[in-house]
Amino acid sequence: MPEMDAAKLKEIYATMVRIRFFEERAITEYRKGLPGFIHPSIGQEAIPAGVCAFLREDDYIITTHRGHGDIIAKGARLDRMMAELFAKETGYCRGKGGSMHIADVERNILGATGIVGDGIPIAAGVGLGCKMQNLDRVVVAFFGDGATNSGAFHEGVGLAAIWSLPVLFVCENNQFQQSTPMRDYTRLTDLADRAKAYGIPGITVDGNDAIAVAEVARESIEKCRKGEGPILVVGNTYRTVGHHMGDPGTSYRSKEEVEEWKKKDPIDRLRRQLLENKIATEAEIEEIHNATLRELDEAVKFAQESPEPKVEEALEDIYA
Amino acid sequence: MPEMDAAKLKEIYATMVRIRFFEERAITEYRKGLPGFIHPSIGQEAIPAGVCAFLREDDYIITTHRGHGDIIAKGARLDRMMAELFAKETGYCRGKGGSMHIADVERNILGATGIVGDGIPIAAGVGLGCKMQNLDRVVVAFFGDGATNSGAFHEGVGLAAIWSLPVLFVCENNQFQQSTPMRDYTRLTDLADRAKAYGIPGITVDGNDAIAVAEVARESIEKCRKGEGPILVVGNTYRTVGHHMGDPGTSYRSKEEVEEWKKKDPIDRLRRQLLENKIATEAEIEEIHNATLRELDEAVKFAQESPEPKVEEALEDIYA
Amino acid sequence: MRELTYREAIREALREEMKRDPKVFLMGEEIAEYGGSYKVTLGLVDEFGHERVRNTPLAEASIAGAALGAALVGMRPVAEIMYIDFSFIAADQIINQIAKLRYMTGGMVKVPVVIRTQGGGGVAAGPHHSQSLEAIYAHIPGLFVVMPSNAYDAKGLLKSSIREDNPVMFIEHKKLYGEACEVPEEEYLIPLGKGEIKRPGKDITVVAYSRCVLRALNAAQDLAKEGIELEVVDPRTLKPLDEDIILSSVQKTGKAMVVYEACRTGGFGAEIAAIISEKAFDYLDAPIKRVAALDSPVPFNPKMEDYVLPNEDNIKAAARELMGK
Amino acid sequence: MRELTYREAIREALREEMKRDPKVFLMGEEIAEYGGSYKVTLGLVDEFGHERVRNTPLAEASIAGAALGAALVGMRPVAEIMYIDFSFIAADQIINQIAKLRYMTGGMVKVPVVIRTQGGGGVAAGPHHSQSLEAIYAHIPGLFVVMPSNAYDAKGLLKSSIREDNPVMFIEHKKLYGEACEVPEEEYLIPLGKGEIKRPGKDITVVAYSRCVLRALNAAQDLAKEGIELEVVDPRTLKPLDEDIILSSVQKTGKAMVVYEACRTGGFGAEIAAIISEKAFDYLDAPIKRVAALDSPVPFNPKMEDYVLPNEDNIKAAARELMGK
Ligand SMILES: Cc1ncc(C[n+]2csc(CCOP(=O)(O)OP(=O)(O)O)c2C)c(N)n1
Ligand SMILES: Cc1ncc(C[n+]2csc(CCOP(=O)(O)OP(=O)(O)O)c2C)c(N)n1
Ligand SMILES: [Mg+2]
Ligand SMILES: [Mg+2]
Repeated sequence: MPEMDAAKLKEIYATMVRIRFFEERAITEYRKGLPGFIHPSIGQEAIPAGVCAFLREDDYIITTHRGHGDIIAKGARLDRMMAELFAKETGYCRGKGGSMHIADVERNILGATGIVGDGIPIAAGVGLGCKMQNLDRVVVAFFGDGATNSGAFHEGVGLAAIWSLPVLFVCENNQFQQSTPMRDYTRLTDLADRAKAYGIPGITVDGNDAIAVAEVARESIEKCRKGEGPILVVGNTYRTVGHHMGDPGTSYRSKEEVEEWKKKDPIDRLRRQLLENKIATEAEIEEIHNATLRELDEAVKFAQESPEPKVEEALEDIYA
Repeated sequence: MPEMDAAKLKEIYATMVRIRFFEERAITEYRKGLPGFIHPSIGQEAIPAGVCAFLREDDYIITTHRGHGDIIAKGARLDRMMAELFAKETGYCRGKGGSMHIADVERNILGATGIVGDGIPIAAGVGLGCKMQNLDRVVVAFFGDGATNSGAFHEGVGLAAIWSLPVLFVCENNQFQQSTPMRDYTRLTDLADRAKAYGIPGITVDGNDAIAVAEVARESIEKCRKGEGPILVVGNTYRTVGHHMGDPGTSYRSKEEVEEWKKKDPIDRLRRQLLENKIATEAEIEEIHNATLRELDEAVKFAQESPEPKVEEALEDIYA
Repeated sequence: MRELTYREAIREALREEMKRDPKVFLMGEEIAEYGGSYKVTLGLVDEFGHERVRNTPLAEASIAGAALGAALVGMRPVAEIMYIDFSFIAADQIINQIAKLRYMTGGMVKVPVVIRTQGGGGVAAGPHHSQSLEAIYAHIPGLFVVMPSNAYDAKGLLKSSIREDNPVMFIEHKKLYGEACEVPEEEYLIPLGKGEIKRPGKDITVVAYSRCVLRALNAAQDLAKEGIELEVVDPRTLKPLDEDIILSSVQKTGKAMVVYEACRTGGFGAEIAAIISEKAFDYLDAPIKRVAALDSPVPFNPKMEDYVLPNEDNIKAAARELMGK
Repeated sequence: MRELTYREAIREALREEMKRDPKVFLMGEEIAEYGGSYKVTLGLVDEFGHERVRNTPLAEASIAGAALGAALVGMRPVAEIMYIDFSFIAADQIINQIAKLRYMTGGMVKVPVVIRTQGGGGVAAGPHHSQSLEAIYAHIPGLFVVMPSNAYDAKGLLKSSIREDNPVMFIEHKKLYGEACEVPEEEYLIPLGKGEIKRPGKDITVVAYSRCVLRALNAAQDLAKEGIELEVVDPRTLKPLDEDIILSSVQKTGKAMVVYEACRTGGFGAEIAAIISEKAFDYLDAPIKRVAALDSPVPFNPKMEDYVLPNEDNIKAAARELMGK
């Protein structure tokens, strides 16, 4: 076991559980009739939990269409997130954004995007702003493996590299660009090799091993903070559900493959580690679960009971 | 000296001279009053001459704003090129395109672009078309070092790589993106390292050594033809004139640097090699020069005497 | 006659053209096994294989650029941009290269590229997946812009688009995919640039395209009960635009309304209104009305979305106003 | 009073705002030692250093995206896109992110980004360096679109743009850089969204912006000799558009012409014409004329270019037609 204190490990575990349970609950609610799309990250939770474990409160993140996990790991409130999925006035975006656009500027969660890849140059700019103002802050850009194909990735990482910006680029590599497996969009077997085009470090980590992710993140974040950024970290993982709620996730991969990955579930894995190493007791773990479930009951209640936005508010927040 | 026959070496030399003299003449004419911009490639001629020496007639090229050299090397007519710079009806684009847009489909010169980087994905598509139709043809995409910063580069090379297309990507690295030196836009010192992001070969060559370029090109073109493409070749060179006619080229580099590079002039170099190795005589070389000058006199005459397009033709070639 | 949905009609057009001409092929994100976001291309990979139904990397600029390149050497690509919202990533290739290359080379090359994409709101997909952006492409010389409003038109227009030697933006509407109408088994083509009167009427000319044709037809049905007869004119292609069918309708009715789902300001309906006001001014006996989306991104909340997008009620209200009722 | 060129006035606005507010900085291609393609930023790097006058890689999407990111954390970037023709590469960031982020987050963030760029023809720069593309950005809710026609306006509007907490597309015209007019030494601001009557006249309202204001003023001078008095209205910003100044002029003259350098079809002049025809219909006694570029890429040959772009003669001819002469 690593040199992380028990509290931190339990915190990481709790974060993963929060993400998983939030999304499971969101799926349930979605099936009952929420609007729009949601893209769950089930199976991928170790990456946001591990990366955000060593971010400071005033560090920034920017994420993607599959961003619930990243946002929760950075500390967002589940009730306001849920309310946003319900398209309510109390949602983070007052019902205007939905699942793909949640932000929480109080917690320096600068937003998500429905346009894959776009967050990467934006994160470079956040890094620039931090550096120019000597803010001593780091920004993490989360994105998927498919996003590394985009021009936005190239331009964004390129800019961060030449200006040595404090940006940690975190690729949540679930090995599929929607339905297209890695082997069909790149010759690389290790996406961290993309870093070589920019002369920056590229580090690959088992993205289902929360502790390993956290170790890599801790080191990388500190390097970025010291001016040794940017760094690219690729966590290899797997989404064990469909691309979004409309996708059974069966046309482009085998049941066996999905089952194999379910066995490598990152939450189960950390739980075993916590128990085996006597870092947490069954009871403590159960309490983490129960507390989260209670919080989610509250969150759903909050979302349900919150008012709808007034339709005229559609025209607010537009200045030209 | 390499295993290239004397005829080929003289051909390469003649090509370089054609490029140089064409551009020098274009500059003279421009100073007398041609419209628009021209971007001369003086100092960079070894790359197009070397690369095109081993292209077949039915192979394709696509080039850039600084494309005169590439186009001449692929065999375009100097008179129709000159006429285009004069904006005449007999110009390659009938006066609609100008220096940055010359194409000659008869010679499989598919065009140039004023938008830096855009030719790269287009070249990937040409490669795709060749492959899908089993055409046994190769396409060369010429572009500058600055273009490797663009998303278009990333996406175009990425696509060619995953589909193993017969595309040779040739970076004419004159070490400046307009006024910005390499060290200000990338951490890389060898731009061929960009290839590592796509799992394709990246080869660096002295871009002022026409023979070395031709050797690398011959091998790379054959590999592409055999299905081992794409390949990235970076020729390191220098533009010894300004970015375009409006730029004295002095604000972003020292006179000394320019003078150093003038000493490495690729045409002088090959001439010396031809003479020292008794591949060509002074008389032969003089005849190459003189023949080119005569051709250019004809070309300028042709351009001068050609009619202007009728202005109403501005509306031709538009279908929607 | 058999009915097909818009989705099926488009798929059938693709299938027929691919069978007819081996140079026709498809490229785009997730179009093979997955069948595309709205399942339009579902099954085509089984029939034509991965050579001709090509999944691409997530890299829209290269999708468009490579389509152009392939077209330059004799292929006839149908490239899909999954949502028109993402087309901005490809817009430089579409606008600066695809639309202009024939022109820039003095006519030396042909550019038989079809960009298939879809737009529009109505599924609570939020601001990045709901836009109506046809005005942007219709402003660009060289691009055909096609926006079919029903399955029959979609099939005939797509087949013509694929046979066209110049680039076509073929813009579908996500809320039309499930709409069905009669589509004959026999082959037919619809020429690009010819509009159609979807419903004749004597009182007001309503120019509408894509999903707004449905909205206009629904409104017309209701208004007929009030004695107001809308003439619903569907130009079907915005570029080239069938000005004649619009102007002769306005000459008849003397009143004009333009309905479009894009943001009101700078939408293509402004162009249509400007044409009418310039070329049929003497026939007009009332201001030209525009019924369009409010100038807003498309919000996620479905009620807000409904509020922002134009609907039957807006059309009816405008019609009554035009009739002075 | 001293005169400044448009170029100098813009440079002075940048300098003053950079001095006033340390958060203001410039980024773009070749803007430092080189001073930008049209030398607008020449010398500023000497004054403010490379930290605040940042040369970027050739990567327009990242220029726009990074400007947004920097703005999100308190900076006030002025990002330059060298030619508006290249802005398509950045268009996804500009339109989908910069324009919408405040909205999408329910108002949580401010986006003080200025995108400075320049467009227009007249220097034989060919189809990739001569476009007029304002209509595309003016169609997008959330973006201010500013198009100054002289040095005085350019300075005052740019200073306001830099102080605006929402994104601004600030579109200069390459043929105006050398034009001079009086610009006071004292600081002044011009509010975004306020037009100005550049020449009063009673016969025809001519709405023109950017370089077309010059064309209209020249035409007006000639026409005055024929007894036709044009009222030249310069909205200065297209978004927000000063509808009042346009409509009240039309109410006075009863005749309207819109002049713009973009392609006629789908240009922003169509929007202006549509507004007039909707909101001032009862005052109009003639069709609304549009004088614009022909629907063509801008060709290289200077005479062809002149043929394609709108000019004084076109304005005069349209005016005479409107006056029935
Ligand atoms: C620019 C853009 N292109 C395409 C899409 C449609 N799309 C949404 S998610 C996705 C796959 C993204 O893959 P990846 O980056 O690996 O993220 P993942 O979904 O696997 O988390 C695609 C193609 C999009 N939203 N944006
Ligand atoms: C997309 C785009 N951005 C910017 C420019 C302006 N520009 C023209 S050439 C050039 C530098 C290109 O550098 P490089 O690719 O190295 O080519 P070089 O000019 O050195 O041959 C720039 C910035 C352009 N034409 N297109
Ligand atoms: Mg993925
Ligand atoms: Mg260069």
